[in-house]
Amino acid sequence: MIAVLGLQLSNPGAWVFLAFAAVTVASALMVAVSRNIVYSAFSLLLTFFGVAGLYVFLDADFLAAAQLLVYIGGILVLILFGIMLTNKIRDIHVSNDTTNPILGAVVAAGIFLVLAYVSLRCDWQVEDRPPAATAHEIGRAFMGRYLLPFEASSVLLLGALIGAAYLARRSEKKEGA
Amino acid sequence: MIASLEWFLLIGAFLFATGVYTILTRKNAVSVLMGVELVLNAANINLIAFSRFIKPVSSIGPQSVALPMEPVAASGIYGAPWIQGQVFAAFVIVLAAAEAAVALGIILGIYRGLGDVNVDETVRLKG
Amino acid sequence: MHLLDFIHQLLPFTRDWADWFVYVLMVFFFAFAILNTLVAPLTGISTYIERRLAGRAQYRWGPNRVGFRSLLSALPLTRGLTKLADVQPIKFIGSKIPGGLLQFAADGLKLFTKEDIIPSGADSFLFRLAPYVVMAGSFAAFAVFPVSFWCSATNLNIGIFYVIGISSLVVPGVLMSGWASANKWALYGGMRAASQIVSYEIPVAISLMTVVMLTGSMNMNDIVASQLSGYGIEKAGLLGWNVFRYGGLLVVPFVVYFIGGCAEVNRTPFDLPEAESELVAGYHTEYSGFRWSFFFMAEYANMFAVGAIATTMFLGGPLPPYPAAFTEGLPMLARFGEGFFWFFVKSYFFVLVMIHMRWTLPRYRIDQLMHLCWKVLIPIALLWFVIMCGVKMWRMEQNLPKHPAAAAAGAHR
Amino acid sequence: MRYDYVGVLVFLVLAVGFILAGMTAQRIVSRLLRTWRPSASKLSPYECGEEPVGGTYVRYNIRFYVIALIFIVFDVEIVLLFPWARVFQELYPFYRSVLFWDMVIFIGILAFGLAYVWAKGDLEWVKTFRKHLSPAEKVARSPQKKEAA
Repeated sequence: MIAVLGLQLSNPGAWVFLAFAAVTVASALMVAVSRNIVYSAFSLLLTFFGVAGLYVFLDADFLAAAQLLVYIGGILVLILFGIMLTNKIRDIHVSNDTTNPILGAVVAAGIFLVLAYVSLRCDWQVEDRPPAATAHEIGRAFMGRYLLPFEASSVLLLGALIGAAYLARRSEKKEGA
Repeated sequence: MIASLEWFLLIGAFLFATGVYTILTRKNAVSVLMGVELVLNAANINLIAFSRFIKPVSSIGPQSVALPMEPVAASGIYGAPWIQGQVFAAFVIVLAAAEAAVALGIILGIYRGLGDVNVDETVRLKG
Repeated sequence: MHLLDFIHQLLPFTRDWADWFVYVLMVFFFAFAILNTLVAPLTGISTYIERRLAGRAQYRWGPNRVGFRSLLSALPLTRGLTKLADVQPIKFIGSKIPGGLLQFAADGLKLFTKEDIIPSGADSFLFRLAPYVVMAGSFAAFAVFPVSFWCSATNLNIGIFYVIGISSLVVPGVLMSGWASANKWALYGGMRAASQIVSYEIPVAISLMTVVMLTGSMNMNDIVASQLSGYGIEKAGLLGWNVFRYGGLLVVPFVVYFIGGCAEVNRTPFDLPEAESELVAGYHTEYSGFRWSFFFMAEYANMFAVGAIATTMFLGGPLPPYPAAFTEGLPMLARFGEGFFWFFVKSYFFVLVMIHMRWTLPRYRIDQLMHLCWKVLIPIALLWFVIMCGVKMWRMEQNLPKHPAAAAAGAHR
Repeated sequence: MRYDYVGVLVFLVLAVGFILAGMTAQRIVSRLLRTWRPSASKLSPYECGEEPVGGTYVRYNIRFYVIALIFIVFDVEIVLLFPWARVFQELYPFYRSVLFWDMVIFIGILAFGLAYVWAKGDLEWVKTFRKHLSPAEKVARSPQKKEAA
């Protein structure tokens, strides 16, 4: 049995996992380096989708669907709207300039290496657990210990709603309808 | 389990690094926001992976407070201990949405004020 | 019943194979069957029905009479054979084919053989990619529909939430096609479609959440099972369906859901993204031939999906209107067929309603559209959610024993 | 449970494979049956036969954006309320009406937000500014000023 870092390649699920991991990693890289901002945004779609797939591998099915709903159906659409609203007509094709790519790459690589070193060298106390349904456990946690954060998040959302609406209204006024 | 914890941590670390790279190098404010989303996703992967793999040290229910329905607390109405990471990830999603809404509102304001969304040139606070 | 058990019962020799292999194979067949018996032919049947209805509604009789000759003339190769259609025996056979039926075949042939144009200004990669995203988003929702009694391709715990989540893939797909087309109307149509779909997602999700709250489960099979009984009757038939339970209070979320669902699939009266008088054909203006037909298929699949969700959540899914006890003795395959029949009939009823609506109602203006969503449907859906929570609370209060410790011992599963 | 998601994967693969197979078959069959003569006018953007005027990526109405900003807040609200809806029946014997009021407070706070944007006119598609403008701003936005700008 071939096993790479605990990944049993005789198991067909492992290949599906590798495919999702590859999609996530490749599209995240594309977000970072693409010269076209719209390509960056649509790569972000693949990243979010791949991450949702990884959540399923982690038995977090509710959060996987939430990821699709909020990130792809909400944040990504908002980002796309933002791109199409704020970019000038002439530079839509090559519009994603970078500054100091080498310095940035060095910093990013350093961060990655440190994190990778820590995660590979640390002796994690891993527990083997059978997969279980998560949605009602999340609900119980919301109503139990996390009741205050649950209610506070509605206040946060209210703030975000009022703030975003205010900012948009201000700039709309400036534009002159 | 198909993949071990290290796999998810490595993917998370990679997403985090690409996110940081995007934030550091991009000029366009919307691109910077995309980098932030990558970082938040990396954090979420880590939270959920730890929640899935690591043995929880403390139970989720209040142990010190005696509630009138104490026998019930043991039966799991507070949610299983291993769910904590996922609950945190859910709050991260909430936070990400709120952050994206406000950030894009601000970007729109910058665009209206300066006619551009280049973060290098946004040096004035007054639009 | 899990699909795997069903397969083992149906084909006993598969019991010895590795379970995952059987499972993948069978789900593959199941999905293939759904794709080929529901999505693709439904598009054809719906086109046929829609054309006939449209012809009647508009006194435009052409599509009702098209026959053999036009089919032959659809292809360059067979065009020379059109003279053959006038030869007496062939003409006789041709005239026996019901009117308009061959229009559908001619349409299919035309789409299949049409020149595939990608405009020179278009972003060719995203232009090709967009149909995949849209199709994946609308087709993957079919995975959890209970097409018969306790039989769906996969039995997900988060069933309905998964449907809401995966169908949001459609939105970036639509934006992608609009942007990649490099056409003003396509881009504008994509924008309109995206903002319309996301806006109407909220009332739809809230009204579906009402049902989840009443049932206490997101699993679509559980939701169907909960509709077996109602008003204290086991196997109540029609009375157990969610719209008829709770004194008919759920009619309001049902109507909100259906209006929102119509808006989400961009059908008239909510077809602003493809309003032909304003925006040529919306986000798929530049698509032609077979590539265009995938958008078309996705639209009809979405229409059926809206009907299927309405059926499952509010109208008992595959449950028949008569008490289920009537047919319990039947062999398993007959039971499967019965469930599928009721599921299909109820779901397709909604598709027919949507087709009729298209030829009955005028189009909304975009400000009216947003007004309807944000100022009418969302407040009603939220209010009704709270009301139904109150109703549920009142009913649970009546069924509870008075002592909390006893409640804990009795109610916990 | 992971087993169940194999079905989802199959559906996704099949949806993609269906288009791939369809496009391949179409390419092969139609190569035999039809001509393929792209020309400049065929490949130009479709604008009902007119010559395209201006660039494609025109600025569109900002209202789309505002609607999306408001939408995302309610989207998250749905994600948070679904687990609540899932456990309402299960937990009711333990928490009683507290559970109900938790939800009412949560929805109430967001309903206040909806009422706020409604009152401020952010949900209007065609917006009239007259209500919320100060006299000085009204002068600034008078037609003469607009033309000068």
